[in-house]
Amino acid sequence: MLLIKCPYCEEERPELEFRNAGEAHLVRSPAISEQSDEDFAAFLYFRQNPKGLQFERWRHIHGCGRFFNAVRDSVSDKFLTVYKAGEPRPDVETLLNPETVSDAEPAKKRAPRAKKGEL
Amino acid sequence: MRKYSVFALAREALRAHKGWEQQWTSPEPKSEYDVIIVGAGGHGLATAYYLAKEHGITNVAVLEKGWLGGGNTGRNTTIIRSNYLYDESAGIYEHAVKLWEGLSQDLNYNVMYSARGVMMLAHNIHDVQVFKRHIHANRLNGIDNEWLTPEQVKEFCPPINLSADARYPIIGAALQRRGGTARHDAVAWGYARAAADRGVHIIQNCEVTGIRRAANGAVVGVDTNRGPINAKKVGVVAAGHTSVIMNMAGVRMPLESYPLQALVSEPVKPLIPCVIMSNTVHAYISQSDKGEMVIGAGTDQYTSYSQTGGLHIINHTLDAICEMFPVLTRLKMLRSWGGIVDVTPDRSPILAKTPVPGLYVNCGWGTGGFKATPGSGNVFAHTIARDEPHRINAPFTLERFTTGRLIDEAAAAAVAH
Amino acid sequence: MADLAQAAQRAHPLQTGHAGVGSVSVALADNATRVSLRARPDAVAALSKALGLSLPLKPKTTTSQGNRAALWIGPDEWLLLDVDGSSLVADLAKVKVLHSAVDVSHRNVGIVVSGKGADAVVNGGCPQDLSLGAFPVGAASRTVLGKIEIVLWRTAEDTFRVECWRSFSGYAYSFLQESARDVAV
Amino acid sequence: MSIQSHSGSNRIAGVGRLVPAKTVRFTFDGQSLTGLEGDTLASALLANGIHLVGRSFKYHRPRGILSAGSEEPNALVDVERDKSRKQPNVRATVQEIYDGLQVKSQNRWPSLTFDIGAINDVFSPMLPAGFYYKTFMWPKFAWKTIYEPKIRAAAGLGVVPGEADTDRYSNRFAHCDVLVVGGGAAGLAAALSAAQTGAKVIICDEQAEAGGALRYETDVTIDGKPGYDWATETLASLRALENVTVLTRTTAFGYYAQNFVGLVERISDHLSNPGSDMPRERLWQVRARKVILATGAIERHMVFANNDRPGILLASAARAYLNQYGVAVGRKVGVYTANDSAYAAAIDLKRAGVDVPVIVDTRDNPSSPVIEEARSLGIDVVTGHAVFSAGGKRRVSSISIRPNKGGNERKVVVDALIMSAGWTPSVHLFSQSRGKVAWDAANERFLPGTYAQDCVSVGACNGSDGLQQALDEAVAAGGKLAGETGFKGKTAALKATGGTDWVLGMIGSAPGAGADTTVKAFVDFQNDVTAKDVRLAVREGMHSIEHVKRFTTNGMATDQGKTSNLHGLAIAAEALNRPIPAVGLTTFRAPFTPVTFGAIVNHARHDLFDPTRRTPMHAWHAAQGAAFEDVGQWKRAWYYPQAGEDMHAAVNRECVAVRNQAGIFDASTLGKIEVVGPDAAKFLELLYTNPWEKLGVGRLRYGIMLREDGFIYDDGVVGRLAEDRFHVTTTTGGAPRVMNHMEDYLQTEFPHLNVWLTSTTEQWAVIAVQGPKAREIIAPLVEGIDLSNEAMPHMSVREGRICGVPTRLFRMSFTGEAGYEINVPADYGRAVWEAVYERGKPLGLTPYGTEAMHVLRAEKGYIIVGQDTDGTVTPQDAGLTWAIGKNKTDYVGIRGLLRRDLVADGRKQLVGLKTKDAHVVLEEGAQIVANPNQPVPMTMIGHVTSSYWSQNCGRSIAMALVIDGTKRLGETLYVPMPDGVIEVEVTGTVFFDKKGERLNG
Repeated sequence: MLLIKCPYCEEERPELEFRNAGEAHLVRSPAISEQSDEDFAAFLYFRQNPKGLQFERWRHIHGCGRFFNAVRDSVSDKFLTVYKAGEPRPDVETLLNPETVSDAEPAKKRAPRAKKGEL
Repeated sequence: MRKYSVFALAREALRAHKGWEQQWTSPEPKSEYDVIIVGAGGHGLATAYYLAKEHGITNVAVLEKGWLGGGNTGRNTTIIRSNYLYDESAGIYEHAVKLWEGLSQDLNYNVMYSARGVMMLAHNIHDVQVFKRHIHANRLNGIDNEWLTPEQVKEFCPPINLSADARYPIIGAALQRRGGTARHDAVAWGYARAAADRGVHIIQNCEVTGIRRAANGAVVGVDTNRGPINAKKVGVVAAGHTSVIMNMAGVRMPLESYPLQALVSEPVKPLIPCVIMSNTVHAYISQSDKGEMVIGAGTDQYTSYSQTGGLHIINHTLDAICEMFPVLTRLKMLRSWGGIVDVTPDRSPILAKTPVPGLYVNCGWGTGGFKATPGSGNVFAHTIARDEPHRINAPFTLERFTTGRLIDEAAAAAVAH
Repeated sequence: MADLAQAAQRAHPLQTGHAGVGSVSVALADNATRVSLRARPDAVAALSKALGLSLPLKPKTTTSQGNRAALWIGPDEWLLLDVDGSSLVADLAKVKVLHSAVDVSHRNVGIVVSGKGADAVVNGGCPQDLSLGAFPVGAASRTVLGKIEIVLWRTAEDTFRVECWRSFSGYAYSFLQESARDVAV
Repeated sequence: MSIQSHSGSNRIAGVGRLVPAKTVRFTFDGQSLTGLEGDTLASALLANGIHLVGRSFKYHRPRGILSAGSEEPNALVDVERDKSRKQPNVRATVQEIYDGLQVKSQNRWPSLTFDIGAINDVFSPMLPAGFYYKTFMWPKFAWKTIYEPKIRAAAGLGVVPGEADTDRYSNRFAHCDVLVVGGGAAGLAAALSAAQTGAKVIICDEQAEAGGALRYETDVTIDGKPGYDWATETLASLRALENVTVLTRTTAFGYYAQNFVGLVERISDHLSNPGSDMPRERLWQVRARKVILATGAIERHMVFANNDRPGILLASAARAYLNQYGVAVGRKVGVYTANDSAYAAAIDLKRAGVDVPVIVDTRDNPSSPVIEEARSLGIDVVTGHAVFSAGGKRRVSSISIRPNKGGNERKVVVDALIMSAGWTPSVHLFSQSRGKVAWDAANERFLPGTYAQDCVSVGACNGSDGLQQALDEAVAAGGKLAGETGFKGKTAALKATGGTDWVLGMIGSAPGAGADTTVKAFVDFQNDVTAKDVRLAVREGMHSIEHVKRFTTNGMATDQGKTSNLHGLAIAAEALNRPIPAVGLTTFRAPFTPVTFGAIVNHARHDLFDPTRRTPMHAWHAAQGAAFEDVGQWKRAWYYPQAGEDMHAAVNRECVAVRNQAGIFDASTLGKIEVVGPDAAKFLELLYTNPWEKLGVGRLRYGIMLREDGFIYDDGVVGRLAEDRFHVTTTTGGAPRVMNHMEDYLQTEFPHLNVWLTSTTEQWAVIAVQGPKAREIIAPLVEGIDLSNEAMPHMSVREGRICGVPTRLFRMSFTGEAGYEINVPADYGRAVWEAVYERGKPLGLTPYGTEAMHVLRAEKGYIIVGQDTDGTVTPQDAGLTWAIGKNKTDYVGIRGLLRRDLVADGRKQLVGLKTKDAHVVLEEGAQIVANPNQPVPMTMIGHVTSSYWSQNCGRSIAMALVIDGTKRLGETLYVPMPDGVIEVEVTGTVFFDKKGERLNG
């Protein structure tokens, strides 16, 4: 049973209080009905399923009820970070090497990644 | 290949079993093969075997990053059945069962296919509706599956708790008598031995690290930790790791990999004569020939490549087992383990060509791939050899996730109301 | 017409009353007025004023004033509790700022676990750390007990209030009693 | 030597720590025996001179007691308190005796001394590892009918009890700063030092008391006290501390992610009369910030011919039996060793007056003080020699000794042999934590290498062989880890003297059992795996240790290879001529020792297996004799049979009553969600296919909810109570997932909307009153609502009072009749129901259950999501195109519905079916074909989703999903059943009151 930090409750809680909600940062198109079959299928079904850092959604369903995002290593099942729904996707390099990456221009680094569903 | 038989055993007994040959050799990889199969699990080895046996393609390498049969083949609860609802699923699983029935003789390896019957319990009216739908569809497809009354359930499996006071009383069951189990390791070893005998190279401890493609996009080989190996056709049969391998060719898959746990009890004298499954209370159980209760647990809720899962998953599974079989609470869990299962959105497999010429994929078996092993390998070999799917696997495409033509067995079971 | 309309009597889902095992008592709480309150931060002041208590803003905390208590459930969610027949619903009806108040008085059932070892009784099925450091007096949280969801509120060092949905109260009560038998050993 | 016969002839006076006066009576295979309080079953049997305890799995060879702990492979017995509390496969070395304990041996017939199954031993040349893969294939049918049943009957060990278990089990979730696993010297020291800082500590040990090896290492002092006394005192002082939980008889069996460790505590198995509140076992699910593994090491046996004879034991076990229990394992005890630690056992035995004729040491020129001491006691120490074979069958009677390299054989008569091949550090939990072990080539052992979790190993499990080294390491670790959790405090060093270093020895087969031999030298006792089996596996191409393990079953018995794994690996490595790390080590998986299912299940049995949800009116239904059906976790009233009625008759009566007078139905289980906020309508527009913005306050609408893929997910009636407040209903089973689905979209896709969702499923009891007299029945009870058709038409909602309590009154129908659904606060449900029933009874008001509800709605063609739809059905398929808002640009599922296959021809559509013979009722799930005369496999074009006898229609009715169904109206199709083909006509889905006039009645 994992121990998961809820960014809203600001503490670690047992997995039994949570429900996993699949890959994070999938973007539901605002013009979804005009999407091509391929784009829609990519959104609906095709997944990164990485062996390594997994960006995923959780809901603290038996706690505060909030959906949030997490970065977890799918090999060790260790969480690197959690962040609230709607917050930008954290930079992988920073997560993996918190000391070596300088603080320079963090916003610039993160912002463009926030919207896309790509690493 | 020296034939296995009781006479061979007797002969060897006289000379301290010094005369047995290696069941398969461990050759060094050649620089080129006609076909490379990535993954030496049951499905991959069966594919190689049928490529050699039925299509005359023997210049084949099966590459395995660990030891053959060490993935889900060696980690599953070995349930075999074919009583699936849709024609597409029934077609492939029944193809497999027909092969199971003669597999020991075909491979000259006792895979211990034990048609002891698979009984799926109905606990509410919704279950009854769903099972009857299966039974009728199976009957018209020529597949055995019959309805049992609670009394017949008890007769078929005496230790089961038939009490009306049970939280979810058993109100009937669907029984496929030809369903059962087989010895998982023997399936991998039997296919490996028979394939190797026909010239197939099984190369263990050989991890694929890249898929090599020509300028026109077509596959030309793979990179491995033991160097590049050329082949114009590559079949990926990597179960939980399919996404990882396919990603090397730039193909994203409709797959997620989850940890699936299973466990066995200490061995006890025969008690449970068949395979019992219950979707409503979420458990399945059979007793191995060795006497261990073989129990399948659920998947964890998150994707993972860890081959480990949480204790709470085991808790829930054993809750259900002890509810069905209250006499089992004093048994002990002897071993538990995890596998990585690759799950598609419709819980049906993908056995198909891919957008990359020369690259074929066989994946998405989720929690139930073992039962399909011979059938899957058989039609996948056809697909690779002919560069077109067999009639049986033609519906199991990648494109169905774009068109919406899903083969959704799970959805067909719907949810109770 | 009205003569037929005899006022209907309440029937509690649990008739069990009270049970004690060893040092621990597992008892039904009195009927209560309960409101599920939802609001954004900018509405908290007005709502607090109307309620006569400051809505807690820190996770896992509660505030109370007299019989009235507010349990932080989520960043925009509180469970408000007051005695049966209180003006809780009416008090909120007057508030004009954006919020959602839903009367859930009958949705929940309260069970009080008290006595030495109450924390162990709850830990028989609740996976949270209930040591006083992690879950001090006054702490409250939605969590799980065995196979159901509960709201857990520590009202004293050795007293917990367990709130669960009505149809789960039989399960919760039996579970806590079972667990109390174990703790009594 | 002096003998105390009343607690066993091999009990030595003045030796051990048990109290001679405290005798305990027990039986073994019916024989009445006496032991002492504190005895394990094994020590009590040995005290009585009994070594033969069981039979092996495959060859049914006689087996005795190998060890004094949980690693025991051989001595498995059946313990029975009564019929419902019978326990197979109990390790005699773990079970403590109590007055009245009843023990039976296993896996033998007719008796332990004469076992027919032992014939397998004679045929063993035909039964090498994996023999079953090579035979039993002819004739084909025989596997199932002959071979497999025989094999199954021969396999297995104990027998499952015939009755359900009456014992209780419990659970505790616990948290601590430092969890210490193991209560030996290192574990105690670590716990003590962590506890001294004030950190919250849990320490567990699988034994009844702490001390580990200190229980038998008599030459040790710690802190100036004899080791055992120090351990006992330390344990007592730990127990007294507020911040420490001491758990004895508690095994840490599983190390899961993020320092989550499963422990199982044995509470009553050692008690003669356990109290009724007392659980038999308790599961501890511990989340530890830090874990200290002090799991010790396990002694290995020597692998030589017939090393499995009863009377052959591990040296440390013999020492434990002597020093703890006062039991001599024999009167003439030989010693066979490859390291120093067996000498201590020999010396202790000799000093206790036991004859030790010989110590056989495989080492050529060992030198150590203990060897000198043994010699000085007059023991014949023979070095550079090996025991080539053991004589005797049911008990060892002699050993044959030869020089390692061969040569003259010497036979020594013994009645017991103790042995030590060295010590295997117990890295099981470390490995379970996903740490990577490292090969210590110098000492030929695996040690913790790379850690994956927040834990450390100390003492013997970490390869710290000397006692002082282990204590220093443990004290430091306790202080350091506690410090890392925020508790800084002083920790006191501990000073030790004495003790033997647990180093060196040998792995693999001993001289005389090498590759050129055919002897039965057992590696894995329980599974009867010999050294030659391992070699055979290698010969057959099994070059990975995993293959070897699976092919031979080495290490797969109930002892999980604690004594055998390393030997097996060494033999395989030798056969492969590869270094051990290249052959690999089996990864250890939970559990460390087998764990009772009951403990894992704990409270979740009987009523607590799964919650049973009951409605506020449940007791009323039960009192009326209702039959109930399970719908999810709910119990719903199914039908209300009156005297003499079967289900069919009851349902017919209920259905007719609803259409002719009125019926009352408990609809409380329907999911309810209150949607509140200025954007509530906007939100529903996005979650349902229907339009909502224009729905008037006080009006209802039937809504369809899709998943993003376009398939129907749920349905229900939604009422608008105010501009900014909706009362949404869902299906019974769908309530939780619909709520989650809505929250997901609200929080993550549409967070800009000002709206909140609250589940009110259980706030409201729902009483449906349906039928032509519905209004007449409820009118007198209702206050503040004008019930006239004009004021409150079909599909409207009003708030008011009923029976003096608040109500949300819905005018709606799932029967096709005019009717109401009365929502009242749940606690009032029963009273209001009774009031309505009393009022309506004279007017013919009839309670009806879910079955009649299903029939009535089918008569009207109303679908049930999950029955008439199945997760592959679109609104168009279900004939619900009208429920899709034509002008909407977005809602969940809008894009999914446009996919190629969802708009293609040939989809299955919902239609009605009428059997040609009106009295034939189709079976739900039956398949439909166009041509019944085609051969199998047939082309199926649909299936029956709902089918009933309709008393109101005077015929059977059915609904079905049929390919291109709506184009087939009027066509004849066929339902082939086992006993004949049923002809059906395709119709519309409405069978009763096609114009729908009754709704407004």
